[in-house]
Amino acid sequence: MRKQLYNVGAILKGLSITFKFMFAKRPTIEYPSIKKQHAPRFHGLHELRRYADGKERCIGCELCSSACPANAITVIGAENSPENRKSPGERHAARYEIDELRCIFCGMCEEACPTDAIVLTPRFEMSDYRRGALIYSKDRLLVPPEAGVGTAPDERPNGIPADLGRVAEVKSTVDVDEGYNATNRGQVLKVQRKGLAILKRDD
Amino acid sequence: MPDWIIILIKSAILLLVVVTTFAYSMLAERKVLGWMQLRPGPNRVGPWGLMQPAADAAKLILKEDLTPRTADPLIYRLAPFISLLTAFSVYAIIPFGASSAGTWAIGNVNAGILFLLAITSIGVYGITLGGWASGSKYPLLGSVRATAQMISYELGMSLSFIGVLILAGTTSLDGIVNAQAKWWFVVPQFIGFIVYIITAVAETNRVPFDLVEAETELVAGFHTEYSGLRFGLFFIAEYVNMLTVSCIASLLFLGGWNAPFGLDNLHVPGVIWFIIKVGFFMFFYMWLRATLPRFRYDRLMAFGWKFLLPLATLNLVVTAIIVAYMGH
Amino acid sequence: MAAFWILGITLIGSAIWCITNTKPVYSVVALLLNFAALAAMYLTLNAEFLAVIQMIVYSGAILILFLFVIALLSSGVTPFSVGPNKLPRIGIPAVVVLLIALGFLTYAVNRVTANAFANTSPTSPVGPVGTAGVFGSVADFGKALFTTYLLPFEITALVLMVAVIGVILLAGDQAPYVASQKQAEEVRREMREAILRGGE
Amino acid sequence: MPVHHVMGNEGNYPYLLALWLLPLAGAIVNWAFGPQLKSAAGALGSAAIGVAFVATVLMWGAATQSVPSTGGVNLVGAHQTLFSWLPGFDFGLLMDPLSLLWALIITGVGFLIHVYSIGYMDGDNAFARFFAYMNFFVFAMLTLVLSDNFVGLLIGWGLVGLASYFLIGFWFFKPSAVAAARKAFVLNVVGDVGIMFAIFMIFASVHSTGFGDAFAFAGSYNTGWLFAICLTLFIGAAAKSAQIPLQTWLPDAMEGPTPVSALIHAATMVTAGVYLIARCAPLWSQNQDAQMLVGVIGALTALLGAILGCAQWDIKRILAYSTMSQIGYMIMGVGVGAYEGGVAHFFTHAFFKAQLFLGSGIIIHALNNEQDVRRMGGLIKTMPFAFVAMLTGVIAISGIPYLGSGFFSKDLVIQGALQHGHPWLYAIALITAGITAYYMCRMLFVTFLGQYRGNVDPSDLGIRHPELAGTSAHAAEHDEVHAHAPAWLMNVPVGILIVPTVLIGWLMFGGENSPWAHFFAQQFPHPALPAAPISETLTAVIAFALVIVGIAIAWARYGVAPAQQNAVERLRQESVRMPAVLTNAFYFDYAIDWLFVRTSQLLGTLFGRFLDPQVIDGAVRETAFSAQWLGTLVRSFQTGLLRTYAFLLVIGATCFMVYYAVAMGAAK
Amino acid sequence: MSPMAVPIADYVGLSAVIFFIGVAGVIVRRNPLIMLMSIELMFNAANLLFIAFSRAWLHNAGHIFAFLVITVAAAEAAIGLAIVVTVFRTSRHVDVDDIALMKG
Repeated sequence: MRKQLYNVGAILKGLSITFKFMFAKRPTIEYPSIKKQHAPRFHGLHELRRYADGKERCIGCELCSSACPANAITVIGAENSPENRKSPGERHAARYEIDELRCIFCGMCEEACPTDAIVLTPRFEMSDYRRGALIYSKDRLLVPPEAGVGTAPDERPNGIPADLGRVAEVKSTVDVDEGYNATNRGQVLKVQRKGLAILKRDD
Repeated sequence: MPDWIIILIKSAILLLVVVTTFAYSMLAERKVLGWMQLRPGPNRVGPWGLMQPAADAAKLILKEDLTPRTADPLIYRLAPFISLLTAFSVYAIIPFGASSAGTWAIGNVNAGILFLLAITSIGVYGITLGGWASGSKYPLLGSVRATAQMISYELGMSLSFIGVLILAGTTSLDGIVNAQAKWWFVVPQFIGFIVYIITAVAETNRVPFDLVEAETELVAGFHTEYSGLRFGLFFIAEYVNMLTVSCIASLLFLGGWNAPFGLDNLHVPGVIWFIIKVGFFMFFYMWLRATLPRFRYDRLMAFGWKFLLPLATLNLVVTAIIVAYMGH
Repeated sequence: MAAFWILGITLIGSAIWCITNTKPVYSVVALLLNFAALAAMYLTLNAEFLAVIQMIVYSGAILILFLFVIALLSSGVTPFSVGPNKLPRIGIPAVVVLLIALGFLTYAVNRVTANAFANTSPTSPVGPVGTAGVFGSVADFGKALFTTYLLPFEITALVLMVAVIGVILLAGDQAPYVASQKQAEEVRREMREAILRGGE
Repeated sequence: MPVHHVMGNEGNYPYLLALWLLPLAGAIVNWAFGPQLKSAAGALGSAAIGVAFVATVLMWGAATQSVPSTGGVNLVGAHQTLFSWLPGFDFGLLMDPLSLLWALIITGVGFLIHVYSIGYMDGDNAFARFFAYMNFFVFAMLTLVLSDNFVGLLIGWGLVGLASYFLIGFWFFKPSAVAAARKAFVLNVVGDVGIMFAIFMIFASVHSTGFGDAFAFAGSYNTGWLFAICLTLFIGAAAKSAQIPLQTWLPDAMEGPTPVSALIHAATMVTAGVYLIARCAPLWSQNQDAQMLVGVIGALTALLGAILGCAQWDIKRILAYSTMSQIGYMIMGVGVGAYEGGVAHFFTHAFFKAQLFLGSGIIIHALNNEQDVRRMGGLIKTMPFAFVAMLTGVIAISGIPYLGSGFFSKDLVIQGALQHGHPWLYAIALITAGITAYYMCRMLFVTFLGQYRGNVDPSDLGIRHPELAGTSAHAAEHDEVHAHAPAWLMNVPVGILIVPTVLIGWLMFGGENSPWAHFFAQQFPHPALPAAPISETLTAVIAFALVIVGIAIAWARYGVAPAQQNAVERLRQESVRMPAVLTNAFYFDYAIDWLFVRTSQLLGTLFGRFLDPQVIDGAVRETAFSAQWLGTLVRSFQTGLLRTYAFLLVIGATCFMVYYAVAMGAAK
Repeated sequence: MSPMAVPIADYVGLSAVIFFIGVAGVIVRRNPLIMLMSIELMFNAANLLFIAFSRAWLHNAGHIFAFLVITVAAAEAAIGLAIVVTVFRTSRHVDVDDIALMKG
């Protein structure tokens, strides 16, 4: 008898817990439209930066490639010609490809780069329907000229790239500025992720 | 207009109302479950997800309707309709409110509550036949479980009704509601109410008594093999049954369309009170589903036969004795 | 009138379907239809309580038990019947005999109806006092059942109880308690001695 | 339908329902939750009875009310209709002075005995079960006395038999207890059957089982029919109240725990027969023959019990025979028509016999279940309280004038016998009074005077079955350490009982003008009687003289100093030389054995050895051979196929149908 | 109460037809479950008569007895099915032609 009553009590307790939860604050982030804010040094998709004058930082030294534990980076360097200087130095990267399926996002390339050309951004939305689309080549890694020069991780305000859309305020330690809504840069990336650029390259 | 046209119109309206209610109660369930699990629930289709039911319906209708090779074709196709038919036909006698012109019901049957029992006792055929006709083992197990469970719990349910019948002195549903003008029967029949709530959950195969469609053990129980619209019919039947037992609970124990706590002078239409009460029970079902784990099968049967049935019988005997000595 | 014929044809049709099906489950469905039609016919005969009871008890309990047993036993795997039919040619003679019986019965009934049931339309219903005009209702039925027909009712209750015990014995766990023979013998002997000593 | 006669004023009496159902509730709770309740079971069981007693007292006013009814007859007491089962059987509760008296004893004395049992049964491993049975008994007994109809009475009658069976066989590991329980049950059922036949006959006459209907019809029965009713009723009464020749179960029933003996086999259940006859006084008053029969049997039982009491050594058996004898008095009283006397004797007897039993229980408990008085002696020094208790009881039962309650009631019975014109019964009753005094004092002296003989070898005392004396299985089990409950739990009820034992008889003092007579003024018929040839005072003097003689003989044999000197040798001599006719209780067991059991067996043997194999079987065998032949023929039809049988059945039915259709056609 | 629209003889005829269909089922079929169902058919035919006559004479005795018949039918079905289950347990199939222990 006592046991039965105990059971009733247990059921009532369970009901009260679920009822309380109904009015509790929900931690859900409505992801596609609102994204979670990451740590400033979050290791996401790579990007190749430029100098302020628009030149590429990468000099095609292949240090990143040799530092990569997953052998995900392929760099083929080429000489700069005076009429077409891609980078300030003698050489530039003719091809620069990262296989994001192999990449383990360890940041060794970032460490190894002598010119701070390759950095890991907090972007993480890389899913695609084809394996090939996940081999990012230079045209997708390099910051487009109209989008600025790219930001070094240490200078990145709150570690939020400008193209992530609305950000959920989930970490009270970090203040989020307004103005980080979708920008031109985000739009560009969106278009590229649809594979248009890749198709162009395959042609 | 001849009577039968009026009845036809009434039925059509009612059908529309019930189906809409089904659709939105399904949405509400997903919402409530979400909230209780700290999720927002469906909110993508339309504002606050209000178009979700339409989307679901479209999906179910457009889905391919499969019939397994081992299935018994006739009964396999018949079963969902039996479920649906019995689920809907109960609404013929449920009164939703009353005005000076009479009660709001399609038909006012004198033996209303018995009619109801009769219809619900047929409802199990849909599940049993569907499970049997699927021609595979999980549905069969599910349907055998359904049969045993529903026969067992129907006894407790009927007995919990009888306490109310003794107090009301009538078997017509509006008579019962009118008898509760002063005291809702949940007060004198509290044990009956508890028994009814438990058996009603079991009769509708809802958590924690959803052994019939236990995902973890029986894949999906009796409707494992069903897909598309036929699955949808079972689904509708389940929710409509839920709605039915909620209506009955409101009518029998919570005073139907009577205003609570002497709030008569608010002049709120009775049907509003009724909807609030039914809504409360629907919410209670969802609440239970969010809270309780499933019963073990032998515990389920032991609980039904060794606890609920004696309890309901005791309640009945005590009620009868008290009524016999105190008068109505 | 129309209802009688529609229901009557349904009744006969479903009954024939019930006994001719090879699949027992189809028979159950046919019988379900039969019971439903019968319940409807009870309604036309002002026996609403019986109609409801017919549905609850017959369809809701008895027939579902058949279905349960079919699902339990065959489940589509084991055949109900193995071996040859030992009476393969009984069908036609049985139907012939039954038709003869039916013919004579109809004849007899028609002869009797002519005089015995000629004027059977009493003007007042036989109901308990104070509930006039409620023939066939729950109140009428209940009063009669618990007053005039109390004894048959109680005997039926006894029959049901016996059936319950019988079913448990037949289909239930079969491990009756057997006390130790030796111990029983010992106690019996001691009691016999105690009786002989007269308790002194 | 005849007019429905009711006794008592109809109404709702919550106390009446409460006092009836409380013991049942106690029994159910004790039975269902015994293991959980542990030692609280005793308190709970006692409380249920205690509250029922309070309810009984609260019913006093309603039970004694008297309202003139339309028929010119006063309606006495309270009546509550419970339900109607079948036509002619309406169940209800009736509480008039007679029921009230019994209910007071059942709940009042019952309560004291329950309290006493808490102490007595302490440490028993079926403590809660005991109280469940006791409460159940009280409920059954209340059903018996509160029922307003014969069927309810019979239900109660059967249930008290069942409760008695449970309680006698309470220590079911003792084969003797089980045998005694069985014997009691079987003999009681004989009585039940008697009452059942009486109910059939009453129902056949009045088409009702209600007391009111049956008694209102009392003057209209056929004389022979009425005698048969009274006779069958008396069979029931005799079985329950241990009257000749159905008395043999009562001494054996002492196998049960002592509180059981006190409550069931002394104070209440065995007096059910007295209740029955008193209740049916309207029937008996109409039939002289029945009165004579009952009176004679009562007197004979009184005498027989008293004589057998002189020959017993087991303290509880002595009390059992004295119970038998005293109930004989009561039965004689109500039989001859002195209802108030018989009932009065029930009333006083309930107190003093409970007193005696409980007193003996204290001794038995203290001596570790020793019941043989030969192994007692000298207990006055060690147990003075028990002595006082037993002494007051003995004084009461012996009928010492004005000192104990028994004197008044016994006097009423004896004088009643004479008044109603039965001088022989009067004489037997007087002699019995003397013998009673003798054997009660004998028990008292042997138990309490002289030296303690518990350490003497059983054979030196002439105990024939030493293994049966004081060494029951129960005793053996609790031989070593027996944690005794506080003595006051047993002493207080006994102490309380001393008061009514000594004083309650004064109620009857004053003859026709006593409160007692007034209490029953409405209940019993008071026919005008001729003055008795011997006055009441003279009867008292004669009785007292006989009592003094009895006590003197007892004193001379067991009390005086020389007797105490060589008590062991004297007791041995007496035990060994006891006439066989007495040790075997007048061979009643053997007589029943010979008359019924053996004859049945003999008849069975006759049938079995001769009639059956030779005559019947001979005929059957020949039939069988022909049947076998026929069977071989018919067997060929038995295919074992169910459907064939069904088909044959249908063909048969069709033939009938054809026949009737054709016959009907022809009749047209 | 209005008199019956359908003459009582029609009910008798209908009841007889259903009854004989039930009888035929018992005789012809050898599946015990269907035999039991046929017995239910016969019970129902009897019930129909009870109720038709009850209505014709406006006396509720027919109702009572139909009710009792239903109750007894429930007991009968339970026992019958228990026997079927027991037979199935021992022989793994149920065929009335094999249950012929009473064969002469």
